[in-house]
This record gives sequence, structure tokens and C-alpha cells, in this order.
Amino acid sequence: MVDYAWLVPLFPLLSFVILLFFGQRWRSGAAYTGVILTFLSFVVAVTVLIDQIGGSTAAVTFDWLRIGDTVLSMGFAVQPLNALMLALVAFVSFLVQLYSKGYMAEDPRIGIFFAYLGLFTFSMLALVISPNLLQFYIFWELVGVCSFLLIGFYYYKEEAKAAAKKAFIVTRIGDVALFIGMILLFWQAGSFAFADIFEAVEAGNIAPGMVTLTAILIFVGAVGKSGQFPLHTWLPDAMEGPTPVSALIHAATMVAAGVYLVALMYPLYLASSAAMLTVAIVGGFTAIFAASIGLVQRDVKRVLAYSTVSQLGYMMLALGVGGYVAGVFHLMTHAFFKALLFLAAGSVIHAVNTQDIEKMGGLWKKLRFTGPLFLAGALAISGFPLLSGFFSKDEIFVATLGAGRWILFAIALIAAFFTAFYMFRLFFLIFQGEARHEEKDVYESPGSMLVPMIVLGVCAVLGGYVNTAWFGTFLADWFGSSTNSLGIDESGGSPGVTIIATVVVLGGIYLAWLIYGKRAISREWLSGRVPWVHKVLYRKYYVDEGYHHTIVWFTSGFSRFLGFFDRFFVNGLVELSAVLVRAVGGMVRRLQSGQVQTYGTVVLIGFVVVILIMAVTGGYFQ
Amino acid sequence: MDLETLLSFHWGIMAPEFTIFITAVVLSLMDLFFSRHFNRRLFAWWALLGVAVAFIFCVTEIGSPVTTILGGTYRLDSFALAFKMLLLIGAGFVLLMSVDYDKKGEISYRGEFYYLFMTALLGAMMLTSSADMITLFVSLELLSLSSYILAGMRKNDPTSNEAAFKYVVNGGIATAVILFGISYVYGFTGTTNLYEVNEILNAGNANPLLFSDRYLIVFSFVLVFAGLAFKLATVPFHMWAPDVYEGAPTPVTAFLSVVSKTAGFAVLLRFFYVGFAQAAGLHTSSQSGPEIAFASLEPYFAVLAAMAMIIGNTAALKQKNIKRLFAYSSIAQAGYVLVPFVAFTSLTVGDIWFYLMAYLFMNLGAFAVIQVVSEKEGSADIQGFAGLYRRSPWIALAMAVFLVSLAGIPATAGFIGKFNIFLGALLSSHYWLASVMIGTTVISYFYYFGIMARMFLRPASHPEKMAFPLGAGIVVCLGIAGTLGFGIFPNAAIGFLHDYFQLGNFFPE
Amino acid sequence: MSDPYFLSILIFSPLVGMIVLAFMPKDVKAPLRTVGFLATLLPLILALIAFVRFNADMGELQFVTSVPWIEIGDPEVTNSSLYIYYALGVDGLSLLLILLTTIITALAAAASVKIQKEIKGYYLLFLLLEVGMLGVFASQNLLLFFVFFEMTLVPTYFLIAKWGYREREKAANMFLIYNGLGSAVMLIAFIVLFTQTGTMNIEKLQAIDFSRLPSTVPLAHSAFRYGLLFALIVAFAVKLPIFPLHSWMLRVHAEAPVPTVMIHSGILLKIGAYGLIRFCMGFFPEAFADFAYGLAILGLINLLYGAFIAFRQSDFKLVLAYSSVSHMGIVLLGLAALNTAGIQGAVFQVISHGMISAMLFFMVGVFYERTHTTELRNISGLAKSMPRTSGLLLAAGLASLGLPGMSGFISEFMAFLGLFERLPVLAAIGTLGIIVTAVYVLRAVMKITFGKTKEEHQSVADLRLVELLPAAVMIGVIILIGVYPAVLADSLHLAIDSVLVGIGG
Amino acid sequence: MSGELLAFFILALIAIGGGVLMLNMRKVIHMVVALVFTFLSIAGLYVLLSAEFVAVVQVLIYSGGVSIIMLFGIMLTRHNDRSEVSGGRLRRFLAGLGVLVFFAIIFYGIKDLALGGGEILLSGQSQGGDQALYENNTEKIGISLYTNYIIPFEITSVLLLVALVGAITLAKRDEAKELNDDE
Amino acid sequence: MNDLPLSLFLVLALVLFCVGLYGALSKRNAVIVLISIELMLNAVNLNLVAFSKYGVIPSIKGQVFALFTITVAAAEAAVGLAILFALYRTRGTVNVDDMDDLKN
Repeated sequence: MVDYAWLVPLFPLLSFVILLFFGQRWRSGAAYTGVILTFLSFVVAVTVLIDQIGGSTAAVTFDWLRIGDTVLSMGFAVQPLNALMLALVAFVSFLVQLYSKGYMAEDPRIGIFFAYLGLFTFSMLALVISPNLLQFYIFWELVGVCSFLLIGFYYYKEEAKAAAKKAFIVTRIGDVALFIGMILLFWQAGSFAFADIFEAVEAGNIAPGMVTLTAILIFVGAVGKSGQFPLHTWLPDAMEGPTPVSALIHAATMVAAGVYLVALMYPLYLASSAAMLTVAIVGGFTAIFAASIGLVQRDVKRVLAYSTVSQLGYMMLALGVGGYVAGVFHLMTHAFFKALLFLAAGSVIHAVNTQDIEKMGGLWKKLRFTGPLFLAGALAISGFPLLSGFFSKDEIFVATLGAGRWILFAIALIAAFFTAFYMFRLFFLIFQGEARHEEKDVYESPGSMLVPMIVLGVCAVLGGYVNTAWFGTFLADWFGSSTNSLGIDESGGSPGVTIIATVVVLGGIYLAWLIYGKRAISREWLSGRVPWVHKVLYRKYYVDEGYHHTIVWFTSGFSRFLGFFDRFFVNGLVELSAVLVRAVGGMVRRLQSGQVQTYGTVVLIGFVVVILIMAVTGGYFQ
Repeated sequence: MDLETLLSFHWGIMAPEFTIFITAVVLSLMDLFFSRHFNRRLFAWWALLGVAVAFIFCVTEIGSPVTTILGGTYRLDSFALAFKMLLLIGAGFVLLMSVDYDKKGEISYRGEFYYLFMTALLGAMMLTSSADMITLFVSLELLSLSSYILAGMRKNDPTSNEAAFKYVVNGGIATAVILFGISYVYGFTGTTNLYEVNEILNAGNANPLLFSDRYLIVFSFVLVFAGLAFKLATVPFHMWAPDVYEGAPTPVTAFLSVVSKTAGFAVLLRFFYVGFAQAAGLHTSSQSGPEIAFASLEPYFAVLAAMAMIIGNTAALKQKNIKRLFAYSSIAQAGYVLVPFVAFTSLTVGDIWFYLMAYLFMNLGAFAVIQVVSEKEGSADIQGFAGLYRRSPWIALAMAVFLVSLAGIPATAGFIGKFNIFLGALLSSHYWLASVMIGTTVISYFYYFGIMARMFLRPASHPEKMAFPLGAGIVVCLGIAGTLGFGIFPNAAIGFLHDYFQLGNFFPE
Repeated sequence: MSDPYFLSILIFSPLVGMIVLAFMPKDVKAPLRTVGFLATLLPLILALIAFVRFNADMGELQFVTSVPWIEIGDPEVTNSSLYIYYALGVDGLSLLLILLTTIITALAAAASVKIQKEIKGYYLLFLLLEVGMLGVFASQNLLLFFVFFEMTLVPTYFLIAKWGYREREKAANMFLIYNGLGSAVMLIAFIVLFTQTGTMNIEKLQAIDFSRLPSTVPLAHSAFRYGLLFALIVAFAVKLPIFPLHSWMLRVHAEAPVPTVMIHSGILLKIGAYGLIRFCMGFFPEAFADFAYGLAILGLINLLYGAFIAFRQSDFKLVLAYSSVSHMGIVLLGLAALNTAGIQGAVFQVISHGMISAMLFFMVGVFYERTHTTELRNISGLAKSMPRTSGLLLAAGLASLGLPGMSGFISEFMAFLGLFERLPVLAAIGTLGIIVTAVYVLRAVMKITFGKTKEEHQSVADLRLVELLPAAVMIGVIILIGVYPAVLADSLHLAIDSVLVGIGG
Repeated sequence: MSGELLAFFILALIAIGGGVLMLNMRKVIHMVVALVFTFLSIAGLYVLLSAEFVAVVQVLIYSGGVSIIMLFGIMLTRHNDRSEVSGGRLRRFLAGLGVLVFFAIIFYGIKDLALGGGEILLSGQSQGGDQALYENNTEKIGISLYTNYIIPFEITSVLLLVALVGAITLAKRDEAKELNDDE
Repeated sequence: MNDLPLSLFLVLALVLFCVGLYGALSKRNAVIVLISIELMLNAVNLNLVAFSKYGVIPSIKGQVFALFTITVAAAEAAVGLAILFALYRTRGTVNVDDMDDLKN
């Protein structure tokens, strides 16, 4: 079945093409088309996954473009990592599309919406099965565009417009780095194919400095896509898009592509400890940085967005400290619970028509399904014991500690504390207490929205059991079986770490309960004491403002300067020469006075000058 | 020398000149004896007949060997023949134009106009054939005097008179200057025959006496050049041209700018390349002895050519009067033709001939249009061309072709002519001269396209259609045929020249 | 492929339309338009036939014609006579550009339905222009090339000056003077080559190793070759255009009528690139290699300069104009790479930018027709009333900023791929341009399509079918090249190899 | 000092004097009269140069013909002897300067120029030139005119015809025009 | 026959030529301008005749040339004067400075 893996992205592509041409007329048909085709894709993906677990791999390529003697090829490959991703993406995509059928039912542009989703799913799936970096990059960019299109789906909203633009440009900065890294690797390894690159790396054909450079450049690409510091600013803004999009693209799949990329290129990173360290530090820093911002945001989707950034930081951290399986594992579990959280948040928003958590409250009773599902998600992400997040996070802690990165370990712990805190801050503000919203009639979402949430809820709860220290490291074994070269040696669980982490998480939840649930502690306790801390956090450390006053300001000023330069200098030279030519003409005309004797005089002078020069230079007067 | 000797010459080779001469005489007699009511306009066709017959005689002379009469006072060689054919075609065109000129009858002496025109043509033709300075001088004067009178033909029009007067004063001075130079040439060589002059002055002979006087010899030739340059209207001897072109009747302007100029170039070529080029120059080097005079003068000529191109093209930019504009344009064109003169290669004579031919077709075509338009408008203001495309699309199109050709844009004869000139200039490594030429050519786009912009882009001041008279119409059609034909199939002319003419026999043995 | 008349027929096939048009009355607008458009299909069909019949695996010129044209020098005087030949022939590069020309011309003809005045004259000039462009790419003789090159000048001048926007005449004059100067320099260089080698045949000149010429020939000295190459580069730099010779192009783009700009930025600018490859690189491989660094820097300047200025333009047409400057920088960068990838990238960029900018300007025309403005501040939110148009504009914009799956990416990718091998630092700086490009393209495109819809544009009509078809064709070609670049690359590689042989890469 | 030299100096003095006077006279008529002296003295110089026939022609045509028609010209154009306008001084200065420089350059070359006869021979011409011009001067000229220079001679006749016709055409008062208008 | 130095005649001719040239360029009366030109031609004739006797190869050609010149000069004078008359009729002046309708 793995040989048919190319079918997986094909169905969504089909969906995109069909909907592009007919979507506008069909409306509800559009949703069905999208859902069904994605479901087919999911089915194939699952069979591929099963097949692959059975041990079969595939690598098919065909010639795509000839550059002199070099032939660039396209194709697909199936290995454990991408088989897993394939199924995961198809799965989440299917669920989100199902959800969207209900969520977007009222939107007049639903056809376009599903077309975009189809294109995105196609791109993401094709990205996943890419056998070479170039193909990967192509689809990497395409998913970026889909993200851009979907963020700007509500094109008439200025915020959406700005957010879409920002998303595109900021990720493009990362993309360019990836682009450079990719090309550098090509000239080092002579090929874009992953296999060839890794071979070259292992054979030591690439200078260590170059390895580090390319690894870091590629990592910058991942940073852009996965919203890592300092290119994280677009991701929270991206929440201007429809909520299902946030769930699918900006939580579960696309943003995880950065992590996936690093995992994919793992042999490269293993060859450079500097690059590994960079990844770990950026990941760790992002984890706590974003989590701290998430503590104070008021927009439910923004909180979740910062949470995503933070969790992606975790994954990077894991990869950076050698926890390959941990990173990928967390990627998977995160996909489940974050998608769940977003969908649940969407359900809430759908119900109360606001995203401001201060305007919610007391929804537990009214949203009988959404509430518990959200809670499940929150517990999972916080790492509540025995839920999926618990296991994956645990592995990250273990890996960090195993690599001897004490500081990062501490940071990760604090971030975990923050995570638990802000998730439950959300939970309590939304579902507990009195209702602060204006909406009179709050209804639970329709079944098409609830079903995906329930499925995801189940996964969020149980997803962790594919790889646990207690019940078997299935995932790690699977990866280990096929890719020995990664040098995976996961140290199993470490009870001490588990206990510490559990305590921290519970502490976070408890604190949130104290403040927002029980209100034992005043909410202004901290913001009253050190208001600037709150303010700094609320304004996201002024990163956006900082960028605005440096990079944006500089670019704008520079381009204004060049504009003037172009207008007055470059163009001015042209005008000057025209003026010069006309001046000569004017001079001639002035001489042409109409006086015949003037003409004669001019002739005479001209003539005399000629023979005078001749006489003088010719040595006549000797 | 007795009568037999005289009769032994091949007087037949002068048939074209005789034809023109006879036509002039017949026309003058007709003018004298025909009734006053007879339409003198019809003389044009008679004159044209004469020109055609002369042209046929020229054609029959193609391929005949070099023949001289009376010790070189008249010399028929391929060079002369080739230029004569140009002159005849040009004259024919001007005659055709003149049929329709002056509908209002400002020229009361139309009969005189035609036979003076014929004598001018006779002078021009003789110029190309004269290998003797006396013949040369007298022919030149015949051409000039006839031209002076023709320029003043609209005698009730002050501008025409003024033009004629300016022409005569400047021309008179130029004549004196030429003569002054010629007198020294005669003095130093004792002969008036250019081929003998060449023999005596030839630097190879290294005559010590002449060598010591080489400065004076060079100066005397510069004097002659100055006088001839006046005819060609190259800078700085050009200043009369705009005024005269503007004031003279349009066909006369056309004649001056094409026929007279062609004759001027013919005589310049012969005078310099034959008579003078080999004389001792100013500078001497210990190894190779004295350089030839042409080499010493070359840089000066080059500067003059460059100035003609620059001044002609820049001054044309702001002209309001179309004839005046064309005067400056023709100054610049003369500058272009001077380039191969300066950059002497084996291609020079052919290049000049071809360029003058192209110039003939495009410039006379343009003048035919100018004449008709300015007659209709009652003024030669460039504004008269506004909206021509609407009033008379074909004529506007034709004018556009002429202008494009004058600007030297491909698919026209003007381009091929310029191309040949560049080729020659670069072949002889005159890089800066070629650059000036091409740079000023680009400047010329401004005013040529300016006229086109007026014709095609501006609204017409009044919308009535413009009919085109027969004579001018024929000129325009032939002009188009020549401009495009020789632009696309240049070998029709170049190959013809190469196959049937031996331009080499123009040079002394 | 020994069909000697085929190329001539192809080149002059627009004349058929011109003749038909010439005999049609002036005031029947619709038939004139139809004939004008149909006339552009004839060369298109012929070009497609040529493309099909072209043997991509044959490393020599195809459809060759060679007829003596002009005799230089009188055999009696010079003892030898040289001929300049009417020589035509195509290799993969020429063929692709011919195909591009015919496609864009047909599309521009379709876009010309909005022309209202003097339709007959318009189409006549338009078709004449096509003859010139086709000739340029098919010429195998320098003089012939020059003739056709200049032949494009006059129709373009009039197309700009007559059917353009407000300051059309000034723009036309600037066009004329710049291009005139450029072609003047080019002519000098061509003739110098001719005087020193005795041939104007492009293929022969490429085969000559100038450094092996006898040392009495100036061309044998490297300094002279540098000078000549510099002249040629300047000549084509005007056309391309390369900073600082670009100001004319901005005006043309801002003032010319839409179909003309489509042709202009789609094809005419490309003649500059074609010249750089065929002549500069083809004739002076070593000298070109020595110049490569400078060219790369110029390319970099073009790329960034154009991009940065485009970022602040308030007129959409000017954004696109500067964007062209910027994109042509990539062509230069590709060429400066001196390797297959770079050159192939440059060629791809030529073709890709041709399609993309034609499409963008086509969309400009569509918008202008409906809103009567191209000022960015006056338009916004058109996605509401014109969803299809906006979608296509967005697609074209994305293609322009190098989105994978579209042609722009392939060319940028290959150009940088090549450049990174040779000049990694410059290439790295150049990638900055990719970011800035994204910035200005999105800014402009989103300004038009996104945001609140203006009151007066609430109910403007979306694309009509006659507009939709050309746009669809263009985006189709763009995507086709983007998805399956081999469609171009296959016929190109031999042409590029032959250029590279001289460089020794 | 030989007689010839003396004659030369006297004649030269008159010639130059006439020219200079022409430049400096106030009245136009006087200017022309001054020039008549120059023309006459030039005729004298021709005699010194063994060119009797030319001298005669000079007297007839210049002193007789040309000067007279110039006088007529002056009479007929009624010049109100207002002397030079003050403007154009710069131009006159430049003209004078140009003339002076021209004079200086040529003068430097000819100030002691002497061309010995017959030293340079044409390849095909053996005789050393005609030393005795004064013998049968008129006959020689006649022969020359009617043999070698018959063509220019004929052209000159056309030229005179042209001048004649032209002069009449241009100078005539236009009565023909009025007649034409009657038609 | 006792020879006078050639240079005497040449210098004299040069002087006359220069006088004529200056006169043609500076006199206001058109008639005087014309007559100045005649003076220049006369100077040339003097040259020709002098060379005819004292030139490199003395010959009658110079005198013949001078005759032609005289004839031509006379014709030129006549034509010039005729043009001047015509001009005077339309313009009412013979002042050269006033003849500047055609300019620039």
C-alpha cells in the first residue's frame, strides 16, 4: 500500500480543483466534497501507515527538471516519520473539515474556504512525503500561502489583512534562510535528496562549519514556520482567520512542519553540536517566553496561539537535546489536544460570538459537550498525569535532563507550570463563574462540530499511550527499527522527573484555581504590585513594537530614500543631459541672428581658428 | 590644337550636359516666343523630358571607359556618371514638385524659373565631371548664380529676397575664398588640372621646393575646403543655410538641400582625393618621412564633421518653421556625409554615393510633403502638420517613412546609408567620430519624431481633407519606393554600383 | 528541420493581418478588433508548429535561412567582397522567446479590446511590432538583429504616444531616446565586431576565439574586448533595464496603454536579456566571466533597489514597473553565475517574468477600466465586487513573488542555485530581495483586493469572458511552467550548453 | 630701385589706398570711387605682369562696367548716407581680428616666397613653361580659350546668359504681374 | 626682363583680399558689401596673374583663369545688385543690418 502513498495528497488536490471551479455554486456540496475526499485520503493514509508499520518503505522518484548534467527529481518516500505525519495530517484535516461544515455553514464563501482547505491539505501531505529538500521547500511555501489565504479569509477585515500579510512576510524570512540552507546543501552534497544529503554528512564530505551553517539556516526556516522566537509574532496574529483554520494550520499541522523539518534533517543536526544547542536554546526560550505571554492575554485564541508557540518550543527543545522521539511524540499529541482546544474554543466562540475571555464565563452548564472536551484538552496540554501530554512532555524532560541541560530543564519546568496555569485560567474564566457575555441564547454546537471534537478528545486522552515508559515505547521502537542512523537511544522513564513535573503541573492548575476558580487570590495581585510586568507581558514584550521601530522603520526609510534618489538623482541626470543638449541648440540659435555679416564673421573666426591651430601645432612659425 | 583635334574628342560623352543645355535654351526660347497666356507650368514637363533624356544618355554611358576631353577639362568616369545620375534624379524630383508649387502665382517668371533651374543643373553636372579647376570654378559659379536667382524668385516676398541676398553675399565671399585657395594651388603647381596637380604635389616625389612650402599648400587647400564647405553647408560655413532654406521657394530649397549639396560633395571628393590628398602634410617623422596632407587635415575635418552633426541636430530641436528645421537637419546630414570623407577607406566613395542617394529619396520626398502642406496652410510653420494623419493619412504615413529614414531607423535607405558610414568610420578606427554621429543621430530622433507626433497625435486645426497634387504625389511615391526599396534591398543599389561602375577609376593612376 | 522559408513565414506572418486591416474601413470597430486579434493567432500557430517540429536533441540551429543581403565593399577596389546575410535560425532559446512573443502578443491583442480610438492604426502598429520582435529572436545576423530591434522602436513609440495615458508623449520620447542611445551603442559594437572579424553571423562569431586572432586585430587584445563587451552590456542594460538606466522604463510602464505594457515588459525588456546571453556571453565568454562579479553586483542593486522603491510607490503601475527592475536583477544574477543553473534560471526568469508581468498589467487594465484609477489609495476591497479578478490578481502577485508551483519560483530558484555556487555572499544578500519582493507585492495586491470596499466600487462588474480567457491562459502557462519546468528546460539545455562552452563551465 | 619696382610701389600704394579709403569713407559714392582707383591700379599691375589683355579687360569690366552699375545701384537705392550704426562693434572687432590673423598667417608664408620657374616637371611635359607671356599675349589667350578651355568658355557664356536673365527678372519692375491679373 | 619678387604681388593681393573681406563683413551698405566681394575677387586675379608669370611653371593658364574670374565676378555683381534691387523694393532699405527677418 505504501506505493500508493501518492494518492494521499491527490484527493485533497482534487477537492481543491473541483471546488475552485464549482465551489461557489455548490455551497453545502462544497463541504461534502471536501470532507469526503479528505476522508478518502485519510483512509489511504491509514493503510499506508499500517503498511509501513509492517515494515515496507517506498521511495519513488521521477525526473522533473534538468539543469545541465544535474537532474532534479520529484517523487515520494514513505518512512516511519512521515507515515505517521501523513496519517496525522489527514486525520486532523478530515476532522477539521468536518467541523468546518458546521462552523462555516453560514459563510457565503464556504466553497472557497473548502477549496483552500483542500489545497492546504494537499500541500501539507505532499510536504510530508517529499523525498527531497526541494520538493519539501516547494510545499513548505505552498502551505505558507494557504495559511496566508486562510488567515486573510475575512479579507474585508483590516486586522485579517494585516495578519495575513504579516504571516506571509515573517514566515518568508525564515523560508529564505531555509532556501539558502537548501541550496548550500545542494552544492555540498550534489543533490537535494535527503538520503544523499545524509550520506554526504555521514561520510564527512561536508565541512563541519558548513554543516553547522546549513543546519542553523534550515532551523531558521523552521523557526519562521513554527513561530519560534524571534519570528513568532505572526502566529498569534494569525488567529484572525476562521477558528477551524487555527486548529488545523496554526496548531496541529503546518506550524508543526518546522519541528517536522528539524526531525527530518536530524542527521544533519546530529553532526553539529552547535546547531543542536541552538535548536535547544531557541526552543527552550520560546517555550517559556510564549508561555509567559500566554499568562495574561484576554483573547481565547491568542492564549491558545501563544500556547502553541510555547509547545512548539518544547518540541524544538526536545529535538535540540537529542530527544528525537520525544519531539515527534509531542508533536503528535500536541496535534490532538491543540486541535481539540481550538475546536472547542471555536465552539465557544460560535456560541457567544466573542473571543474575549473576560466576556465569557459560566458556560459549563450551557455547553455540555464543549466544556468537558475543553477540560480534557486543557488537562492534556498541561501534562496532567496519564493524559497524552503527560507522557510526551515527560519524555522531553527526561531527554533534556539526559542531555545534561540543567538550565533548559528548569526553564521547561517553569514553562510547564505556566502552561498549566494559563490553560486553567482560560478554563475557569470561560466555563466557571457568572456569565459576562451579552449573548442571550447560547446553544451547543451542531453534531458535525461536536463529533470531530469528541474524536479528538479521545485521542488527546489516549494518544499518549503509543509511547510510554510504562506501557511500552512503541513509537520509539518503530522509529528505531527503520532509522538506525538517527542514533536514537531513548533512556526510558525517570520516576524522579515524572514526579517533579507532575507536581509542577498540579501546582499550576491549583494556582489558577485559586485565582480564577475560587478567587482566593486577587487577580490584581501581581499586576498591582509590579504593573510593568503585567504590561510587558500583555504587550508581548513589545516585540512587535520593537520590530516596527527598527526593521520596519528602517526599511520604510530606506525605500523612501531610494525613491528620492531615483526621482531626483537618477532621473535628474537624464533631465540634465536633455537640458545640456537644448542649451547647445539654444546657443547655436542665438548665434543665428539673421545678420548676414555675423554669419560671415563666424565663418571667418572658425576658419582662422582652424588654420591658426594648424599653423601652431604644425610648426609653421619657425 | 586645330579643329581636327577638337573634333577628334568624344563629344558624345557630354550628351547629358548637352541635353540639359539644349533644354535650357529651348525653354528660354519658348518663354520668349510663346504667348503670355500660355501656361508656363507646362514647362516643367518639357524640362522633365530633358532630364529624362539626359538620364537615358547617362545610362548608355555606363561602362564606358574613362574619357577626358581637352586635357581633362571634362572627364567622364564612373564617379562622375554615378553622381550625375543622382543629380538628374534629384532634379527630376524637384521639377515634379515645382509643377504644383505656387498655386497663387507669386512667381511671375515661371518660364525663367525652369530654364534657370536647368542651367543650375547643368552647372552641377559639369561640376562632377570637371577635372580642371577652371571648369570646376566656372561650373560652380553657374550653379551658384542660378541658385541665387532661384532663391529670390518670389520677388515680391521679402523673405525670398532676403534669402537670396544672404545667399549671394555669403556665396560671393565663399567664391572669393575658393578662388584665393585655387590661385595658390595653381601657383605652386603651374597647372589647373587636378590630376596633374596630384602628380606634382605627390609627397612621394618629395620635391624640396614644394616641401618647404607645404604649409601654404595645405592652407590653400583649407581655403578651398572652406569655400566648398559653404556649398555643403557644414559647420561653421553653414550659417546661411537656415535663412536661405526658409526664405527660398520650397522647390528651390529642395534643390539646394539635395542637388546642390550632392554636386558639392562630388567636387569636394574629386578636389581633395585627387588633387590634394597625397601632398606633403604638416608633420614629418624621421622614419616614414612626411605624412600626407590628408592625414594632417583629417582631425580638423573630423572636428568639423562632428560639429556639423552636433550643431545641426541640436539647433533643429527647437525650430518652429519646418523648412528651417530641415535646413538644420540637412546641415547634420552633411556632417554625416563628411564622416566617410574623413574616414577614408576603399568604401568611402561608394558610401557617400549611397548616402546621398538615400538622402535624395527621403529628403525630396519630405520636401514634397512640406511643400504641399505649407502651401495649403499658407505658412511653413510646423504647426501646419498637426493632425495631418486625419486629413490625409497616406501622406502622413509617407512623411513618417521619410522622417524615419532621415532619422536612420532600419528598413529604410537612410539606415543602410548610415550603416555604411559607420562601417567605414569604424573600419578606419574613427571611434569617437562614429560615436558622435550615432549620438547625434539619437538627438535627431527628438525633432523627427516631434514632427511625427504632430502629424499623428495632435488634433488638426481644421479638419478638411488634403488632396495631393499629381507632381508632388509622384515624388512622394517614388520617394517611398526608393526609401523603402533601398532600405530593404540595399543591394539593388550597392550591387548596381559595384557591378557597373568602377569607382576606382576616379583616382589617379 | 531544413525548411528555409518557415522562419521567414513565421516572422512576417503578421503582415497578413496588416494587409487585411489596411483594406478595411476605419470605423468598423468590432471587425477591426476581431481581425486584429485573429491576425496574432497566425504567428502563434506557426510558432507552436515550430515548437513541435523543433528537435530538442539537435545541438545546432534549425529552420536555417541564409541569403546574401548587403554587399560590403566594391570587389574592384577592395579585391574582396563581403556580404551581410539575411540569416535566420533558431535554437532552443530563440524558439522559446518566439513562442513567448507570439503568446503574449496574442494575449495583448485580446487585451486591446479596450482600445477605443484609431483601432485600425493601433492594430497595424501592433502587428508591425510583432514582426520586429519575432525577427529579433530569429535573426542569426547582427545587422538583421539590429534592423528588427529598431523596427520595434517606432511602433512602440506610437503605441505609447498615441494610446497611452496622460503624459504619454513624454514617456514615448524618453523611451525613444534611451532605446535609441542603447541601440546606437549596440550598433557601434556590432560594426566593430564586423570590421574586425569580417562576419556578422552570430553563430560564426560565437565560434571565433577572439584571443587567437592575429595581434594586429585590436580584438585580439583583451582590453579592447573588455571595451566592446562593456559597450554591448550598456546597450542591453538600457533595454533590460539595469540601474541606473531604468528611468525610461518606469515612465513607459506608467503611461503606456495596457496591451503595450504587456508586450513591453513581457517581451521587449527581454530582448535585453537575450542580448546579454547571446552576444555578451556568447561572443566574449572570458571577458564576460571577468565582468561577472560586477554584473552580479549590478544585479543585486537592481533587485534590491527596485524592490525597495516599489515598496513605497503609490501607483500600482509604478509598483509593477519597479518590480520589473527588481526582477530583471535576478536575470543578471543568474547570468553572473556563469553556470548552467544560473543561466537557465535567467532564461526562465525572462520567460516567467514575461508571462507574469503581462498578466499583472492585464489585470491593471481590467481594474483601470472599471475604477479609472491605478492609485493604490483609491482602490481597496475589490475582492468583494470582483472576486475572480481579485483571485487572479492575487495569483499573479504570488507568482511574481516567487511562489513555488508557479514559474517565478523556478527561475528564482535556479538563478540563486547557480549564484550560490559562484558567489555565495552576494547570493545571500540577494535573497533579501525575495523577502522585500513579498513585502511590496503583498502590500500592493492586498491594498487592492483586501480591506473595505469603497462605496463607488461596490458594484463594479467582475471579469467578462473575453477578459477571463486571456487571464486564464496566462495563469495556466505560469502554473504549467511552475509545475513542469521541463517543458521549457528540455529545449533549452543545448542552447545553454553552447553558451557555456566558451566560458568553460 | 628699378623702374618696375617703382611702378609697382606706386600702383600698390594706390590700390591699397583705394581699399583703405573705401573702408573709411563716409559717403557711399566716395567709397565706390575709391575702389575705382584700386581697380585701375590693379590693371596697371597686370601690365607689369605681362598680361596686357587681362589688364584691358580689367579696365573695361571693373572700372567701366562693375563700378558703374554699382554706382547705379547706389543711386537707385537712395541710401541716406547715415554713417555706421553704433551697434555690432564686437562683431566688427572680431571680423577685424579674424582678418588680421588670417593676414598674418598667410603673410608669414608668402613674405619671401619665390618659385623658380620650371624646376618641377610634369612627367609628360617637357617644356619648362612659357616664359614669354608678353609675346602675342592676346593671341595666346585666344588660342587657349578656344582650345583647351572651350568648355568653360561655353559654360561662361551660359553663365552670362543666366546673369542677364536673372538680373532682368529680379530687377525689373513688375508690370507683367498686373497684366496677369487681368486675365 | 628684370623680375620683381613674386612675394610683392602676393602680399599686395593678400592685403587687398583682406581689405575686401573686412569690408564685406563690416560695411552697412549692401552695395558696398557687394563691391567688397568684387575687391576680393580682384585680389585673387592679381594672384593668378602673378603666378602666371612667376609660378612654378609659368603659363598662360593663369591669365585665362583670371579672365574667367573677371567675367564671373561681373556676372555675380550684376545678379547681386539685381537681388538687392528686389530686396530694396520690398524692404525699402539697403542696410545689411536690417535684413534679419530670417533668423534663429
